[in-house]
Amino acid sequence: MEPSVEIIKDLHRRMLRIRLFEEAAGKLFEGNKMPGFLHLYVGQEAVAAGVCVAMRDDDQVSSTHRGHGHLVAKGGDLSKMMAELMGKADGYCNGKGGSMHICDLDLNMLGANGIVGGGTPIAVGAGFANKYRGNDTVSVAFFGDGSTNIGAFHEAINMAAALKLPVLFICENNEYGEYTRRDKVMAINDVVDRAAGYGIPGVIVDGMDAMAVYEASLEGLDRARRGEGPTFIECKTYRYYNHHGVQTLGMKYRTDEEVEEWKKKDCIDALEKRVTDAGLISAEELAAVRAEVEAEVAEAVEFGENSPYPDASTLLTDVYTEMV
Amino acid sequence: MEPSVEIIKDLHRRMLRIRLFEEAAGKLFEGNKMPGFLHLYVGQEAVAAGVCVAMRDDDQVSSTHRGHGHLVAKGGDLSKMMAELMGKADGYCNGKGGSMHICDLDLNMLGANGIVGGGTPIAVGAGFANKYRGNDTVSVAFFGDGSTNIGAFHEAINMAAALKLPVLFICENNEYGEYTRRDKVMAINDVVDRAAGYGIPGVIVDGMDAMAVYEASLEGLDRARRGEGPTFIECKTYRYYNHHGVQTLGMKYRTDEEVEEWKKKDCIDALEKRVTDAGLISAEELAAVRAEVEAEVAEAVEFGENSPYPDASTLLTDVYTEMV
Amino acid sequence: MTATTTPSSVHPQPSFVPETDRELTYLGAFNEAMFQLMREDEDIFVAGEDVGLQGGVFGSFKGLSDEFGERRVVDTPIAEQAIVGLGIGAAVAGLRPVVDLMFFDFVMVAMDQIANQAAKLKYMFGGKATLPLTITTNGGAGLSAAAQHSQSLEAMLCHVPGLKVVMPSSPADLKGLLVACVRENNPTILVKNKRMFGTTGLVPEELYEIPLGVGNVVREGNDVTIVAYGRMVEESEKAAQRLADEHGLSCEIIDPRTVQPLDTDLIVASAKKTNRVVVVHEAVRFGGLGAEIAAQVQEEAFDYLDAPVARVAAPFSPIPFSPGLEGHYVPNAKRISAGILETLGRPVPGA
Amino acid sequence: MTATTTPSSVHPQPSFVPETDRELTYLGAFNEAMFQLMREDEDIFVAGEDVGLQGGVFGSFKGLSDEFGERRVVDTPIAEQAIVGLGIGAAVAGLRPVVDLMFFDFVMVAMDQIANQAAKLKYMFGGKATLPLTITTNGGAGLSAAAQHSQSLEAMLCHVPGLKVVMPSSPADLKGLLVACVRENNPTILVKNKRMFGTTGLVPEELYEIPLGVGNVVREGNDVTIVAYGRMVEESEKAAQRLADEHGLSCEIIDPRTVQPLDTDLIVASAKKTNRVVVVHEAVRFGGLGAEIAAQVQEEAFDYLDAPVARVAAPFSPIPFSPGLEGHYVPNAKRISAGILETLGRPVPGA
Ligand SMILES: Cc1ncc(C[n+]2csc(CCOP(=O)(O)OP(=O)(O)O)c2C)c(N)n1
Ligand SMILES: Cc1ncc(C[n+]2csc(CCOP(=O)(O)OP(=O)(O)O)c2C)c(N)n1
Ligand SMILES: [Mg+2]
Ligand SMILES: [Mg+2]
Repeated sequence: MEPSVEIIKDLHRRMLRIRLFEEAAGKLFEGNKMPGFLHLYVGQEAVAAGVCVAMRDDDQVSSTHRGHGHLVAKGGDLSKMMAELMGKADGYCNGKGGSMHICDLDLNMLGANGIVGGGTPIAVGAGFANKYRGNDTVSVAFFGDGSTNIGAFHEAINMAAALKLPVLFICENNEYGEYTRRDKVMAINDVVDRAAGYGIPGVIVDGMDAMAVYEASLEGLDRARRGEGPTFIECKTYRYYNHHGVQTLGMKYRTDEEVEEWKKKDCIDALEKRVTDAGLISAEELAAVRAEVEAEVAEAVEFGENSPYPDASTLLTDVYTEMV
Repeated sequence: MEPSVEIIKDLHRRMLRIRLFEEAAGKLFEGNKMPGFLHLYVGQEAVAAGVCVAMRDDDQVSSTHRGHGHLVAKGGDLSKMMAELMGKADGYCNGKGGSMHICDLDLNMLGANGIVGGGTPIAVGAGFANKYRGNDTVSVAFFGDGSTNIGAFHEAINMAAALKLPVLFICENNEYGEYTRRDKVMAINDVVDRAAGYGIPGVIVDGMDAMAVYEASLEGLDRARRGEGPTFIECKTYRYYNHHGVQTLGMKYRTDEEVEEWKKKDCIDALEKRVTDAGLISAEELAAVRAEVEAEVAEAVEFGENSPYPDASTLLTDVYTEMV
Repeated sequence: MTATTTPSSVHPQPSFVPETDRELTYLGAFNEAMFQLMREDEDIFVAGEDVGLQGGVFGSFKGLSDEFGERRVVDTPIAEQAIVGLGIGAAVAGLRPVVDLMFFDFVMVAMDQIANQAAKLKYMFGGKATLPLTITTNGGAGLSAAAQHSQSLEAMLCHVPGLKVVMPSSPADLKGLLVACVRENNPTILVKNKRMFGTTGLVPEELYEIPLGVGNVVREGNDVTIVAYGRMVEESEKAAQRLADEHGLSCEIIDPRTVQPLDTDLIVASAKKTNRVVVVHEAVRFGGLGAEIAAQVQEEAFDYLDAPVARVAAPFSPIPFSPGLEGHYVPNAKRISAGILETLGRPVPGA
Repeated sequence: MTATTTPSSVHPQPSFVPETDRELTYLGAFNEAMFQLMREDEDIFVAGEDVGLQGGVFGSFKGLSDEFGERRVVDTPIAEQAIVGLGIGAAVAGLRPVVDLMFFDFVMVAMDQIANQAAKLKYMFGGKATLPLTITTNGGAGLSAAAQHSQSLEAMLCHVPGLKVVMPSSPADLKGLLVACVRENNPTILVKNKRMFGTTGLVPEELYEIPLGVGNVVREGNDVTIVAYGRMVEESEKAAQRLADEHGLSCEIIDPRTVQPLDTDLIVASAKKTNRVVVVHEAVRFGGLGAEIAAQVQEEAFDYLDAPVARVAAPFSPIPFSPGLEGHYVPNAKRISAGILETLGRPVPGA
């Protein structure tokens, strides 16, 4: 289904929110205001946005170590996110989780995950719950190309296929797992080649094209809602920054030219150009959205900076749910 | 390559050794002379025999919980095997391992394994060592249909494919994992459908036909020896006995008719009929082989029964290799 | 302080277990509790290998799929990581999963999902997730199941904040503790002992709950405290009886029932009374739960102890297959008696 | 017995480390040992995620692939089970693998291959297999790496017969212990501490070996024994110095270096001398190695102890992300000092 102008605007705003949020986070990280690891999603925004716009609010998401994009796209509160990334008390996890464990269960975003492959079984469990309840909610597992080599991923996707669960598998193939090229660690041309081994349909989409991702996702979600089981979508995409932190160029494992090539296909630029060229949305309107998001991000940074560190008294809370 | 008469005789003898060894073991088990779990291989003999006849002595094998067949086919000493299954001091593992851990490293049989999927990474490691040394030795991983659903299997086969290791993957598809039918736990028609997801060739063979298994294995082994990487061979086969123990009929998870149907295709009967029909080997010669193997098995039972239980003083030996 | 010969009070009524005269096996108690729990709460389902059609390889789940169907009793692929993950995701989404790992040894296969995911999610999320997840499994040695099908790995799990770990020692405890686990809003692991499946005992028919973290005084006594759980309670009772009969000794047996959280108060109170403690478990001694109990007892009752806290446990090796060796591996009444006599400074017969 | 004020002997030469005046970092010591070992023995190879081209995410393996090529320094898929399995199979086949798990927390992912396979193969096979396998990894908290990238899980591994577990506390120890691990014919796990990568110390250039299972007296003293390993040795030294300066106390610090096998003799001898023991580790207190050490010390030195064996360790929660919380989580010199003062029955400032 061709996305409507409303949908396109939604895609655009979600991508921008991810991009600007993360660039602000990157600056804080560079300025040593953000502790721990930072795995930036920038470059891949079309995937999270495309999938999440296609989703319903009640559909669940499980994520990865590179999870900011998924939470933002699912409607995450940038202030609570920024505070969490800074380890502050007003963050989503009250400072206990940080970037790798960011989540918003109210938005059905079941959490980033520090263990490669660790989140996929959880998405499958949520999908199981949906089927069990007989509703038509779908859960979505986001995962990287590299994670398809790990056992937990394999077990989970096979389980979903065998039990015909309403789960959509979104592979973000950015061609690297950390500093290792994909062709070194799997002997297939496309990650989607794995789908047939699970007996589920597999599709490749241009992961830099939010509309394409949206359309493919909608189909996968509908299929799951109809009770026909999981679909595997491989989104060909690229991360601009290093695996971790904010360096982009001058790395041993990839060439600067490669980075520049991908940037020419930038998902936000491409979408903006396409809609302005087609006269669907004016450049002014796009600029206004950008200004709005910039303001939202600035507010988030301020919120994070002003939030205190969690009180030491909270160290041992939240280990268990107290019985009532 | 059509197997020669010599090869056919070899296949026949190895299958018979497995069959008669295991039937004797089953009797001891029924008579409470064999402790622990007993996973009988009977029915699947054509696979172990076909693969192992195609192998060279220096090629390694990793096995599963259903491992007697693989060790017998690799040339295992029936007496040491029987003693081990009985927990006796003269067994292969001095009574420490039993059925699920039986091995003969001198025969390059790297052990049965009580953990589903646990042995496959070990075969891949052996394959790595072969490539590292630059020899043309190949390692063979035997595994069940059910084990292809577990993470360790997936990681190992993908590793072998990615590193192009000389490993032959032999799937013994007997259509069940314990008491659960395969179609409940995987949404594919043939297990071999998984091979493409690893980027390696996959072949289906009739696992009741030792010659077919032999031929396919020879090809897979040669391919690995030439440095072209792993091959996946799915052998369609069937176990006659229950998952564990010696019951064959009257089970909830499979019909008696199904068992009878498969028995009509019995690998030993079929081979014997084929070679006598073709006039390649005489019925007398086959009977003589059977008598020889019967005597060997009887000797093994006697050996096992006469062997003492291991001395308590050995309880804490073999935990570590002492440095010299 | 010296040993007295006050007779031990044998078999007091286990705490939190209603009175009854109905007998049931250990496995039967588990099975009955599952039926009753599932009738009571639509959100409870079972998933695992062979739990459906087969009712579990040991029969724990027998009949459940007939009554509750494939929707609520789910046969899964052989995939322990995904089985636990299925439970986690379903629990976070509001169901109350019971997921089964066939053997305790297989927690190793699923350790990441258990210890890095289930145990930590709530904390990492700042408290936002609730995980009413129960993992059931079968542990213990003595069946010639060899090194990969006989282990007692509770010490590993007890070391992971966020989990609760339960090791029932009798049919009645098994029922009441399973009920508590399934109703609990935290991830729990309940470990049956494989050698106790046929053990019978008095088990109330009604649904009752034994709160997690509350130990039980299995036998009262004054000379020494035996801390034991799982099948080792039975062996300890035999040892205590023998020592009463042959040496006039009065042993108190404390069964913590839940090993995480551990009822330290009960153990320490007993230690302060008897002044001597012997911890018994099937697991390997080095790094086993006995070490934690010994450490806590000497921390909290240092001035009361007349002897070091002793440990009777498995030696430092994998579990051997042969009955000829395994019999020497698994602690039993004889070794427990010896440990007690030694702790009391008495001569150990045959030592 | 009361505390004396005999001054402690600070920094004796670590046992088995040749004299030198060359400085090197902790990471540099590891890296140098890898080069030297691989030059010496063709059968040694390295496999793991990003160990090749990148030289390891922390730089542990930097330069190795340039010198030894892709054949001997192997980038693997993200597949910890297969990485360990690759090591097992290659070791059984006669090579001497070094396989790397990026973070200690990831042993959970590979626990079956480590604890059910590598640790048990030899025993299950009746002694026939030899497994010269080294697993290297990086543990420890304090970098805001949160709950899944900061753990110290040695207690789990120490409980598994068949493994040897090593936690070096200095650059010199790291080098000598890595050499011992790689040359060892049993599966070993060597855990670097992530916060010590830049720590410098005197490290001999030559190849030398520190035997596994032999502890080191880091500091001699008479009033109390501190048992610490890994990064906690450094914190304990700070605490000991502060207590010497401010309270005139003389602390002995014992670093077992290898936590499995544990040098109980050295610890017990020190306990018998000082009569008081405080065990320090980064891992969670409940079920941590401190429990085993406490249990052993009270078993072997019961009559010598003037106070319970104390434990300074992490509290019972997953590891928090925020520096605001993590600072309270990880044991440090201040908490160690407090633990020691308490054990000595002295008032704890600010408590
Ligand atoms: C079990 C496990 N192994 C290794 C790591 C370290 N690690 C974190 S991200 C990553 C690469 C993941 O690659 P991919 O799945 O392609 O995701 P991407 O980073 O490209 O988004 C690795 C190896 C981990 N976190 N968990
Ligand atoms: C990790 C693990 N999970 C479960 C089991 C229990 N188990 C033993 S054999 C088996 C079935 C294996 O099926 P398959 O791989 O098809 O082999 P088959 O028994 O049919 O030869 C199962 C589930 C196990 N041993 N290890
Ligand atoms: Mg990637
Ligand atoms: Mg099968």
